[in-house]
Amino acid sequence: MRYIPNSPDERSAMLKQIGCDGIEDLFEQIPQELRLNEPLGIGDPVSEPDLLAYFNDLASNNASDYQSFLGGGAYSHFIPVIIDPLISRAEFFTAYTPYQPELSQGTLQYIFEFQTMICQMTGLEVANASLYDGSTGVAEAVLMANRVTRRSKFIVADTLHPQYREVISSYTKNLGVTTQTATHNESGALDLNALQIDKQTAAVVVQSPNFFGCIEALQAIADAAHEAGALLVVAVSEAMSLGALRPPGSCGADIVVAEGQSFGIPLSYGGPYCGLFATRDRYVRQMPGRLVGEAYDSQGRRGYVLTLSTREQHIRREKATSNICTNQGLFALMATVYLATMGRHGVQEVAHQNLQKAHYAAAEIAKLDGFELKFSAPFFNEFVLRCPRQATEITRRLLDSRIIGGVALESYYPELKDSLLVCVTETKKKKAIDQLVAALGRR
Amino acid sequence: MRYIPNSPDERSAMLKQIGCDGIEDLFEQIPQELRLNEPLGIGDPVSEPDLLAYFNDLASNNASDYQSFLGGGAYSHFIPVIIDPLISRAEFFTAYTPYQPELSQGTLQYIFEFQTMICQMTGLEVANASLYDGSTGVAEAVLMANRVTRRSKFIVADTLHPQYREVISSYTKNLGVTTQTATHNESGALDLNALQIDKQTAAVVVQSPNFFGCIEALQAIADAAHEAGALLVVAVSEAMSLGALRPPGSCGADIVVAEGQSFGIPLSYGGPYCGLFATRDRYVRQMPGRLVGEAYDSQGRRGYVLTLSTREQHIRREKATSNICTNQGLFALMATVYLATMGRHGVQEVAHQNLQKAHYAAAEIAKLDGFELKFSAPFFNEFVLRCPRQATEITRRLLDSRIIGGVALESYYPELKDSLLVCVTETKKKKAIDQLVAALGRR
Amino acid sequence: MEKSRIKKASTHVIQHEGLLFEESRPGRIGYSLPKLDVPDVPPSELVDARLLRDDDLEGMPELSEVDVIRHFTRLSTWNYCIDHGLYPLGSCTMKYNPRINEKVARIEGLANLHPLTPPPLAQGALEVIRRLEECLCAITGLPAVTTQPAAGAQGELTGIMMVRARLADRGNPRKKVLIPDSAHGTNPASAVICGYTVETVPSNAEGGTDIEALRRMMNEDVAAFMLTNPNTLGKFEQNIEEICRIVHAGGGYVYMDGANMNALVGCARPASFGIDVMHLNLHKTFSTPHGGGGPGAGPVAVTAELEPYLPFPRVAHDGQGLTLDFNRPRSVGRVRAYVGNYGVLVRALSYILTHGDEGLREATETAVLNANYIAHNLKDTYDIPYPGRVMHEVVFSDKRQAKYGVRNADIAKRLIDYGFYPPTMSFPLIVAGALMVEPTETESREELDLFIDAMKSISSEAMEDPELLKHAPHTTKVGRLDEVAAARKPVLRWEPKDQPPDRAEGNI
Amino acid sequence: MEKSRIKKASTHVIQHEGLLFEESRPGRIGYSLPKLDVPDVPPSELVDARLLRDDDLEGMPELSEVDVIRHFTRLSTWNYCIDHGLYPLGSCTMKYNPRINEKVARIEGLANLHPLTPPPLAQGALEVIRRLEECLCAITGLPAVTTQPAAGAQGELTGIMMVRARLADRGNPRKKVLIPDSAHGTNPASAVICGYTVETVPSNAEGGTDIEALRRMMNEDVAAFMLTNPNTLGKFEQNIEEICRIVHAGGGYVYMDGANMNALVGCARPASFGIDVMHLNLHKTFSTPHGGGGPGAGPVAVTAELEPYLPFPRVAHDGQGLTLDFNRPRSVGRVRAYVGNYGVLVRALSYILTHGDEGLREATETAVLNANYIAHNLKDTYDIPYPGRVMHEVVFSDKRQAKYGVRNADIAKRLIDYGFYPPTMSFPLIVAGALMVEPTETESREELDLFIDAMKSISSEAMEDPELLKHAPHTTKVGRLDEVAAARKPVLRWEPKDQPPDRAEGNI
Ligand SMILES: Cc1ncc(COP(=O)(O)O)c(C=O)c1O
Ligand SMILES: Cc1ncc(COP(=O)(O)O)c(C=O)c1O
Repeated sequence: MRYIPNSPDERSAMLKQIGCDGIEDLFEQIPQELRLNEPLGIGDPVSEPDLLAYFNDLASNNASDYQSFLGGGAYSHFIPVIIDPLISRAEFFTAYTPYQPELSQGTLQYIFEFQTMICQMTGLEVANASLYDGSTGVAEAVLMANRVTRRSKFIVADTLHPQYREVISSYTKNLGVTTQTATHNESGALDLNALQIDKQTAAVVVQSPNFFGCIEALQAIADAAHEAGALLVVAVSEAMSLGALRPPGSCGADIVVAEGQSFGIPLSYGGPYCGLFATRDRYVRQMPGRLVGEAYDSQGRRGYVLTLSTREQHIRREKATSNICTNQGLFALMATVYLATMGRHGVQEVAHQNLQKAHYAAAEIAKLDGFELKFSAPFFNEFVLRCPRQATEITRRLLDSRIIGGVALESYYPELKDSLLVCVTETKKKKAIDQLVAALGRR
Repeated sequence: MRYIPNSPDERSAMLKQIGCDGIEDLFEQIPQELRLNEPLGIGDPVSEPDLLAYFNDLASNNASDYQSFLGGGAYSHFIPVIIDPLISRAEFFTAYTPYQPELSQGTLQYIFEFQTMICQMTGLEVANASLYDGSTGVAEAVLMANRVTRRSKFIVADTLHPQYREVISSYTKNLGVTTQTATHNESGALDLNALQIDKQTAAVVVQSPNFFGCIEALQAIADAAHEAGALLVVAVSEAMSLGALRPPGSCGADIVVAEGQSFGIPLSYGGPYCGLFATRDRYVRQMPGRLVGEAYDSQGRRGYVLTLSTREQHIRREKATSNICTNQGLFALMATVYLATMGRHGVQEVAHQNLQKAHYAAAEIAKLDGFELKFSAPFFNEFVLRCPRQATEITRRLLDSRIIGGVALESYYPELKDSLLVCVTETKKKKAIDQLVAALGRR
Repeated sequence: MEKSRIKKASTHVIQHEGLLFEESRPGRIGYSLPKLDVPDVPPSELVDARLLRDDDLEGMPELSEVDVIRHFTRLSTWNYCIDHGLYPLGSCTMKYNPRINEKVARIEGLANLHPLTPPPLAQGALEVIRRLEECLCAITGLPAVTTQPAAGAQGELTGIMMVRARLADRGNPRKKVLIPDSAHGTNPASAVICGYTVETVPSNAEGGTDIEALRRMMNEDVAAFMLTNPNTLGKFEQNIEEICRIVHAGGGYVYMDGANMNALVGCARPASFGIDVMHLNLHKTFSTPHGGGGPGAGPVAVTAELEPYLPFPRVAHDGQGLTLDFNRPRSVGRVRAYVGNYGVLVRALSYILTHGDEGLREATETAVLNANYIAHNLKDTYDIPYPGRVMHEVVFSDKRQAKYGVRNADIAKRLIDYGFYPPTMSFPLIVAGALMVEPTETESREELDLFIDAMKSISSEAMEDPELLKHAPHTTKVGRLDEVAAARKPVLRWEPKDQPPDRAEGNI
Repeated sequence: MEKSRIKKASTHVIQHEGLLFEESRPGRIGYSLPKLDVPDVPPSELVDARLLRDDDLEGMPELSEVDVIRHFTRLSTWNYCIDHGLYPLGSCTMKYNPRINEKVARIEGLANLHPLTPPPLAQGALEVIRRLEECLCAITGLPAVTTQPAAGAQGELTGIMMVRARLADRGNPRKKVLIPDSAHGTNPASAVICGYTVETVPSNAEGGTDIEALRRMMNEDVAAFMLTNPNTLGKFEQNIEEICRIVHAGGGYVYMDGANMNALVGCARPASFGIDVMHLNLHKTFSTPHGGGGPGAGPVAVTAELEPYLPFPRVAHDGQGLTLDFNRPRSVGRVRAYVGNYGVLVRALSYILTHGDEGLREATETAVLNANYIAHNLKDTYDIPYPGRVMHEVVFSDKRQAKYGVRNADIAKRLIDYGFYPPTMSFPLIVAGALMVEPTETESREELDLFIDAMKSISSEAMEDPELLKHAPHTTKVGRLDEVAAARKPVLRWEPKDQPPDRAEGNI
């Protein structure tokens, strides 16, 4: 086994030195009858060339050469080439959580930078070092709002990503927390009028742009929530929208959770991604996840350390603000490098291109007979089409043109059989959009 | 331009600081009429995503999914995955020639290790830090033998790689050096009897395994050369053979030049590769190329430095042993990592697999009607087939089975119209070999 | 500072680098995008201007590509990592991260697949999961596995959720989860999210579970016992079968924290112990890179009884091929969007297939040997509160050195000067001044010997010159940082110096 | 050692590592191969045993994959590199190596193509070369380019070969090549291989060619004048047109060493100067990584007159597509197997297309600005023997510091403590105590300011504490190494300690 340095002879010598006759001696700690005396049944070791061939083979069984208009919580964006070589520095990817600051300043500094940029992007005051992803981040936000307000009723928009809602439900169902669903109106946005916030309400949880791509009027929702002493939790599943839209933190959101995948992270069939989590300073001690802070040594040299760990499970155990330990460190680095590379202007330009391309596509498709935009609320890079036929049939037929047309909403919203969620990012050339339009136009 | 840190404003400020009104001021050094006042005509900058698409497109215009039995000086071998991440450490690939040893110990130490392993593999006493490739290495060996012996007649085997012979001819044609061609006998090896070494002969230059894949009887050739006071220069275009065959240095070779491509270097349409060059200690001061040696600091700490540079052009100018300056540093690192990873046992096992697979293929093909081995001399992983038809026709028809059958020898040896040079390395599964046999068998 | 004893390390010049925001200069550009090829409409014509961002992202960095490359390269040089040497963090299983796994995870067709791709177009991805589940079943001996949880802690949560759902189906979800005092902090934290209160089971003199205490504490309020095996002292739970019997007899379930599976893979199958549910940390046992904090993956394996409760969707076969099955009426639901940390799963599968049966066993055996080698060679120098053979790790205490005023943290910091990353110190809580050392199988004898030598040398220094240790490390870019001050007045983000502090400090 | 003045660097702990051979242990395995799947015949049945290796490769390293990873990772941490900071080596054009170029060069279909692939199956590869040739023609203004030469020096050789072949065709190859005293050592070394003797043309007071001397020396024995422009002092050759006239009038050819093209690309085309042949260093001007010594590529551009002499094969169109043309009767032949350092060509093309017309010009302008910025800010501190504006680089001398016994090498070594790689010192030979500084366009103003600051500070130190400089560097893993001793008794390879020295030292 080429990953085991010591040769069999060296191992024998070591065994001898510690007074063992053979390796079995050491395993006598395990009661005889519990020991495994046969091969696992996984098979023989696979050599490096054969393993590469095996995975290349698997990869060729996945879609390729399709133009994809899938969004719905995971987005195809250009990834600057420099990200991969930088995160592939062994010093980053083979390091542990930065418990010993003197040997981890590289990691600690980038987390501090990450925290800062997440504050800047979300318009909030403090951000943590990452959670698993957007879906679990929202669940954590609910738990946090519960701690902050000591209230246990939550109002959750039906336009929050359906999978996020499922995760909230798993996380909260054993905690005496109740959730009410807030519906959307005809425009595709939250129906403010139907919102029933009361003094028991811990928080209103919305997504913007929501699962239909519609941008919510966050300030109005925030005002309504705050009036009742509730918090506003805003989820952002398309973080790229933060480059164009007024940040939730500036619209009154108290907690912003975002899926950071859009910031330079490959789609990778759903993960690893990166949960972004930000809130107001005054709630920091109720926040889940690691935090890095500035510190100084006795010579006055600046450095960074993990701080406020009394919130965390390794200190507070069952009283911790969350059970999270391992987070998405390396993917927070990806996002950090992405934001640093795109920078102030690049982030805005990408967002702008998304806005333009999605609107171009929407306008062109809306010209087709039988197709129209389902909702009237403003959108960023995703929109729902009302189709002349069942959306699943539309997408099936688009496959023949090697186009994955989007997410048919029926599986999440059974009433929306004719609705197709289409996402157009900066990666789609005009030509590809025009091909989609043409393919939709063919009967 | 994202590679230029200073923004236009910063550049203006700098210009001002140094007393310039504009950048034109600095270019007044160039006479007005020599300045270019129009765009180069290459076109607009290409963005990163478009550039990737452009090159992916080009790549798709190259052969892929062919089973290739091409050899002839460049060989397909398994490349351990760890090589690329290691040579991609910025500290290696973005460093310069290690002129300042205090900041270059990483580079210097691996070159020292490289030199050592090239000695071990070739059976010689001293090796340099690399030359461009095998072909130029042989030309340098001829020039060196000329300096060492002060003789100027060279006997060059007709089975030395034809392209290497062309390079020797370009390098020597203006230096009063004459070359005689030594022919091969029916077995495919050098015809010892026809060899006319005399007191004017500087060196005999042979390749082993030679261009036909045949292993030469080096010791006998060395004896003949040495008897006349001439040197033996041995070229090895398939360095992997050194893992199985008696090293030329142990067979009397005075200079061994090898193409190091087989040691972990991608085929890359012919380069960059890595010229290996080794000789005996007594000739070291006539050797071309950089050398690294051990050195100590005032505290007795061991380090490495570039040494014996008085041989080189930056010190000796026209009296230098070669004009080489930039060499193949990073590719010497690839070879070093390759040899370290494969190690003592792996190198032998790869070589063994080459030997076995090539002989299996040769035996199977020889069973086919109309095909036979052209030569009887022992071979390593390449052999010449005599075909029932013109070899170029054979290879053309093999393409239909998505097989590149080998090198038709006619273009190099017009008399060998029916001869096909077939190479079988460890990368060819039995199945691929059997497919080749089957395809050859189909009429 | 005496350096002559230090054999493995010295110092070298290193670059400084400020924060991204300090390095930023107006007008610098590091990105490259194709030009917009559709009509460029003023955004306010597309979206109500009040919904648009108007801060021009002030404060975000402006850097060239070169600036970015240098920034992160320089930062990286301040880190220690597994590729530099032994990383003996106990319970963390810091082993070599094979490069083939990284290569495989980056294969275009695997890395760029959208999670909502229709299953017929994602057969390769689904096969990765299916095959990995199959391997993890073989390793644990349990019949079903979910790969959805994103890390060990989420695996715990998922597992306890399943226990609760099962108990609820049986009529009563119960109230409590029992956890040993030696457990990792995630265990109690996870149990609480499932609505349980936690009770702590004491350890016995050998470091194992105090069986009598367990027997006393086990009753019909207890949903589960969460047990780490081998435990965080590196000890195999001798009474594991008995423990399972006690818990099962009381109608509860046994959850095994599999963080320490590097001691068992191929040598023992947890299913045979009688446990009901467990998680695996792919980022520990199966070598996926820890990445300075994550990502991980925490697949959960269960008995047939608990199988119906696994999170949805499950990878399944329909007639045509692999598909995602959402029709799981008794499922605890979803714990994470999509199918989990897929890229981590790919790497783990690559690790497992590379090893095969014999390699997995060999790795385990060697990990156990290496831990015992360290224990044996340091037992005369450092106190081992629970002596005897260990499995994959050994826990020392600073008892002998404390006499000279030297604590575990001082020993740890001094190890840095010797060229090593320090051991785990934050737990197990039952050992005062703990130094928890897990070498893993991917360390060579020389590296272990250098560590042993360094630890011995530091022990001598503790007697001869304790001050040297108390101010260690002496060779790093920054020395010991004042963590107390940092927590008292936390600075958690950069802000422009000239910007008035607009946040009331009292709030923090 | 006073450190307070050092703003850019400090020290940090670093790992030691022995030679591969010292780290090797019998029986370790780092490789992985599929099992042999054809019959395994004893080698001696296939090949005469006397031709087979019988030393079992004793002495070659035996290491695990982990050992190899750690070995080279540790070694790497002892290097400075462009990603760490300014690498001001004059004449070397150490600029940022873009990562996109590395990615592109590794695209499967480009990286794994066999050089003897039939042209119809290598259209992409041939197009890379065709397009690059086209770009280099646009940049030089010359009508034809070969990409075969493997580096600058081989480009020189190829160019002079062509001059010789042309002269021979005209009836007389001639005897001499004229080269300025400021030239790089490869120029004379290359001329000699083409069978010429070299004569040195002196420089004038401004650092340019002494035109009168050239006029005197030019005669019918002179085949070529090899000129670097801008020259190695960073000065544009003001009289370049006159020079070309003189040489052409004498029946010779002008070879331009294009190593310094970073001063001209997009701003001036050498063809317009009147030159006949030149090389480009793709690993300088076009940013392909220098790789610790190489590889490079040294394409040669020529006038129409010299075009027929270019090495074969040439990329050409036949009816179908691109092909390789070997039918070049007047060609100088082949200077390297196959088509040259193709992987370097791919990277250079990627660089050129990324920049486009405007980017190439911007790069040149900025490179020239940066050099002048350094010159301007240090001219009061360091002697500039040839003062005034410069192009891409500036050459200082140690004249002022030498008064205190401090030489250029001492200044250079002290720069290391300040976090910089030292400038070029080995040439130009016409400047005693030279410090040749080329910043390139990829340096930021702050990095330049730090360099300027360090140089000034070192100059102060030279006066206050010359000994500090003479023993610099003080912050590196090893200090100044005794190069004289190393050359006197060279140790050029590792040998097992116990092996008797079997090589007579006198031989070396
Ligand atoms: C014993 C033990 N259990 C659980 C965990 C939590 O696992 P994770 O960090 O993957 O969430 C850890 C991690 O350090 C651990 O050591
Ligand atoms: C002015 C000059 N000419 C020629 C060369 C030789 O180029 P190469 O090293 O690519 O052979 C160099 C390289 O340093 C140089 O600086």
